[in-house]
Amino acid sequence: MTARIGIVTFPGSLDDRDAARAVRLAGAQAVPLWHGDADLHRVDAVVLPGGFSYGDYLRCGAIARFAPVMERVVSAARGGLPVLGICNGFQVLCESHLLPGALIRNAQRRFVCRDQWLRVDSVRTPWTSAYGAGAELRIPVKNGEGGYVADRRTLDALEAEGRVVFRYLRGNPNGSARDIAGVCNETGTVVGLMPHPEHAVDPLTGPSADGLGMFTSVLSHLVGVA
Amino acid sequence: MTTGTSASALDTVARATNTPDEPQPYAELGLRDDEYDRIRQILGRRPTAAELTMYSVMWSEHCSYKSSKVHLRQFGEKAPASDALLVGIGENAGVVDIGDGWAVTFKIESHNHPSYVEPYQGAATGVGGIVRDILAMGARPVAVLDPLRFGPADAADTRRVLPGVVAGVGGYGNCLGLPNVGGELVFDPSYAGNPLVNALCVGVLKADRIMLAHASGVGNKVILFGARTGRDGIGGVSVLASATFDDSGAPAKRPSVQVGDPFAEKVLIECCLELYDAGLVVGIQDLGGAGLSCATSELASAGEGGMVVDLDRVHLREPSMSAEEILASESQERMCAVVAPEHVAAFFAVCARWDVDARVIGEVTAVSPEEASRGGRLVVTWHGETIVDVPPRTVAHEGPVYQRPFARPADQDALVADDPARLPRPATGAEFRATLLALVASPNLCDKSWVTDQYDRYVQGNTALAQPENAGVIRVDEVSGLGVAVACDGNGRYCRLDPYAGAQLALAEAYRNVASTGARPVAITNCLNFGSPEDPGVMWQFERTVTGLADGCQALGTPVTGGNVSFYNSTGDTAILPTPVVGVLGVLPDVRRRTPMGFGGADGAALLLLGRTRPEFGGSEWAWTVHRHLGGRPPEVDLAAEAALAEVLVAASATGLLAAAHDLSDGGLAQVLVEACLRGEAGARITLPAGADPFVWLFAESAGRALVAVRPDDRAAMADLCGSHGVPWTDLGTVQASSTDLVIDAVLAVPLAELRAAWSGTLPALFEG
Amino acid sequence: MPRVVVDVMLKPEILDPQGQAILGALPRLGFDGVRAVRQGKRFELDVVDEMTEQTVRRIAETLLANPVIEEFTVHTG
Amino acid sequence: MPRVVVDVMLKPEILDPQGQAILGALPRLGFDGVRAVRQGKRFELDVVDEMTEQTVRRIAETLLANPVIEEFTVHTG
Ligand SMILES: Nc1ncnc2c1ncn2[C@@H]1O[C@H](COP(=O)(O)OP(=O)(O)O)[C@@H](O)[C@H]1O
Ligand SMILES: [Mg+2]
Repeated sequence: MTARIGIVTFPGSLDDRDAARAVRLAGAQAVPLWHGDADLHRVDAVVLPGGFSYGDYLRCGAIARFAPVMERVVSAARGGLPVLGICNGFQVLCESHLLPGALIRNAQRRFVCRDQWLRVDSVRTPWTSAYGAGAELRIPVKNGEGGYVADRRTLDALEAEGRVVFRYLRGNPNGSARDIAGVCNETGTVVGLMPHPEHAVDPLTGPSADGLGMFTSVLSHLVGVA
Repeated sequence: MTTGTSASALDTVARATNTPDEPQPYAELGLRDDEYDRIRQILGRRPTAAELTMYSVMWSEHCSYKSSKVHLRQFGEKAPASDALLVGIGENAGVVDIGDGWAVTFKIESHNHPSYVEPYQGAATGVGGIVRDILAMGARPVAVLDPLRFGPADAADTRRVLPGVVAGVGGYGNCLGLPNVGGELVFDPSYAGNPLVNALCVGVLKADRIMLAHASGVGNKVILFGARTGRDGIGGVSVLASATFDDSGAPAKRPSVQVGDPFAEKVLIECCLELYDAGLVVGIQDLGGAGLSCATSELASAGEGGMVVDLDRVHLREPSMSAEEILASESQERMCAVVAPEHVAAFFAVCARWDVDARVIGEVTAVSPEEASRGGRLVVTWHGETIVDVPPRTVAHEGPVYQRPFARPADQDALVADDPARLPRPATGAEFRATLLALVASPNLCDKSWVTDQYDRYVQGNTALAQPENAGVIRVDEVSGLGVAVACDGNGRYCRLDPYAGAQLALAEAYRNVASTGARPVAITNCLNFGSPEDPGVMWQFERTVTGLADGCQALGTPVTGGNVSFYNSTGDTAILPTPVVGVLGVLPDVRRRTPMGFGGADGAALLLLGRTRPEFGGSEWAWTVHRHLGGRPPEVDLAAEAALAEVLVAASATGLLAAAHDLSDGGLAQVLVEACLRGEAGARITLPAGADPFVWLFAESAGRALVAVRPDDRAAMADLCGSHGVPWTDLGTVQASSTDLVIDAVLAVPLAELRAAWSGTLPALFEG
Repeated sequence: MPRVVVDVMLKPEILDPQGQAILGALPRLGFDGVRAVRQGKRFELDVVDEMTEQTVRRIAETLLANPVIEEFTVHTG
Repeated sequence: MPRVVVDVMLKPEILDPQGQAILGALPRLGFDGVRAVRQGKRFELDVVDEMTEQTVRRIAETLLANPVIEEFTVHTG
């Protein structure tokens, strides 16, 4: 069986084709999902890609959250469907309350695009199982509103429960609380991160191939559960 | 008219015929007496207010090229024969065949004045505009570059303008999903009141699916789609409208600043590409300067010649707009398509899927042979009355043409005579060290990542090289690896000293940048930024520049595919430095073979300097940074040597001889060594040839040179290759990846950390906070 | 048609980089005497007569503000 | 310490993509009855007692608003 991984395109999604390429490189089938679809087309996992859905004019991800396809994604995610939100996708997941916290304007108030070092702090999610604990990755980050915030209780709980999945290393690009680059839900199946693993799948077009592991992780998870 | 008062009755064609002597504010609209007389002659009557609007905006310098046309002809006349050119000058952008059924289109444009008034929106809409040009050719936009020029880096106004411009370029391009892969950042006092914001866009399409701006096929529908039309950028035309609004006492607000909506443009791109794929479009034109006046007159005159347009069908943002305002509006994110009637429903369905507003506003009509000979027939109606009835060709293509007087500026001889040879030079090791650190930290040579880190260079997943590399390299075909390289360059100081040579140096530098990646340069675009064409000295600079560029392109075999002219750039009464910016496109059969600029992966490699070094300092970065001096002659141009160097770089890349390559330009060899060491963090040890003058070798800006790193085993083959192309080369030393210093024997040694601190500290210190 | 205004501000405990930047820039421009700045959003809605304040509040809390980081007030313009 | 509020809105004739995006989303969320939306900025300034309204206006026009495309109002919070 080839795993079917759905990639949602919202109006203004930009990295949907890159995410599909990453999924294919990992050996899975990329299934395009349209924001207006009220159907997930039997996919085994979903990627919410980067971009500027609806221009991100109000708040990043605020309008995309209400797309018809998101209703399905939210209920399937609550039922255990693995979901990965990258950048704008992470923002959509926070706005949808599938993940705690929010992403605000970068501390330096500028968009930042750079090759960023990350540490994998949790390998217990379906999206990170292929990495060694504490693995260091070099992956592009590119965002204007990537500062992760949550109240102290939430942050403490995330740390205590091992739900900080990625942390920025050697410099925090956007002022995120506690250098948090990515988090997951209680069960670990829903992961959101600001950096872009889909842009680090081939050293020809990215700083490394370190991002591919997220897509191979979910593939082996799906094969494992099938 | 919205006032409804009898005093401002609709100025129909019938009314214009009956009131031949009614005074018209043509001068306020920028038309000269003789131009107005010509319009009357063309029409055989006075123009209506709406017609006057169309002629005045289309006959403006910006749209008609009236001062530049006589010179720009050289680009066509001297164009080298090229099988690769599928579409040349005259369309929205040129199209180049890159093989395997793929084609690439690219063009550069300026948005200088709007960016001074409103830096963020001016720059943003500049990007938006050039992207629509590329989209109109049928291509998917795949990359942007942004050559930028500002006043002194430490000037207060630069602190206002630069961050806004950069945020605007990034804000729009990032939201569109276009990787920014290169550009320029130059500071000079002449740009203080007049920054240059140029933007270049590259698009990719299948060679057999080029779209053109023509309204063919009688009965076909004219569809305006995208954003609604508002009172954006209608500047001068407000005199017309205010004359009518005055009666009712309702002053209309007329912003000349346009606000961009990149999200609207992003969906417009996807919508257009889907329309092209489905074969639903006969002809298409973007709306930019002069809005609907431009789109309708150009579409009509390039097609059947006939068109009727009903302005009441235009979807307005502000219902109270007058017909003249609608015709002149420069609202962004709009396109105009010609569609066969049987495809209109499908066209609307695609637009609906992308939530793009679309309206049929007119139809292609037949013209009689007699009408055709007069330039076709474009009829525009408003509230059921005919307000425009003109031959569209006379609007779009038969504007005035000036032979502006030109003369070598009076100060030119003195400037050239003021040779930098008289300037004091570094002599001791300590002085060399200080000079090197001062240069790498100077605003023109320092690290640009404070700017370029605000641009997404990864989106679309096809970026094989991006800034700070020699050129941007974009993969076109994922299977074969076929791709293109693009670089843009200009040097206003060289052009000030000798505009003919300066233009060729700009061309040569971009050409060399492209070749350094391993790509074969095939075609160019250009943006000519100059002062006032009414100044004979500026016109002389312009004429010399165009001639130099046309001759240079002929010599290098790279045709000009299109470009843009921006006049009236000055700070107070002083014109900017004459600034042609040249964009060169090259083809790389397999982007996996691209040559990087950094020494990072080149441990132990031998360093060879290709080309000839001469004591050339006129217009150099050293003379400017250290002595605030501009004078003498720019570096000598030898295009045959440039071509030979490029041959070597391309051949060496194709055969895998090069571990790294970096072309020399501003700042000379010293700068290139610093950049290549810091890129990837590797030291190097350099030994200059015996008897060499270290100052000349390190800081001269002789053209036609590149530094290459070759693995020891490949050194002999590289030397042979150079020999067979007649390219002189010099052994300079080796890359030492584990070393943390740049050492130039008997001259200086500087730790990389110190170089990096100097090089990368400048822009943050100036613009942070 | 009635106009209602929804003001949305970051919660006091959330860092406001834009407000901080303005606060930092003021003395450089010669303006002293400002002790704190916060930047938020203002939405002006033209609504039909029948619209209740309760509906406006629902619009604000579902769309205009993110309750995790922001708080809002509704008033008539 | 007194609080002053500066509201900054795009001039009415300037395109407001943000307001348009919200207006487009509302019906999809089941909210009818909103006819127009404009999005602007709200600045809350804590100032010293001596600060005059005139100074606040100068701050607004130099830093908080871009007079080319925006207009502002000053009031006490
Ligand atoms: N405004 C800009 N936008 C994007 N890239 C830029 C910009 N300014 C400079 N760069 C990039 O920085 C690098 C160094 O610039 P420059 O020294 O002008 O290069 P070169 O001398 O090789 O033409 C190049 O890769 C160039 O494309
Ligand atoms: Mg350059």
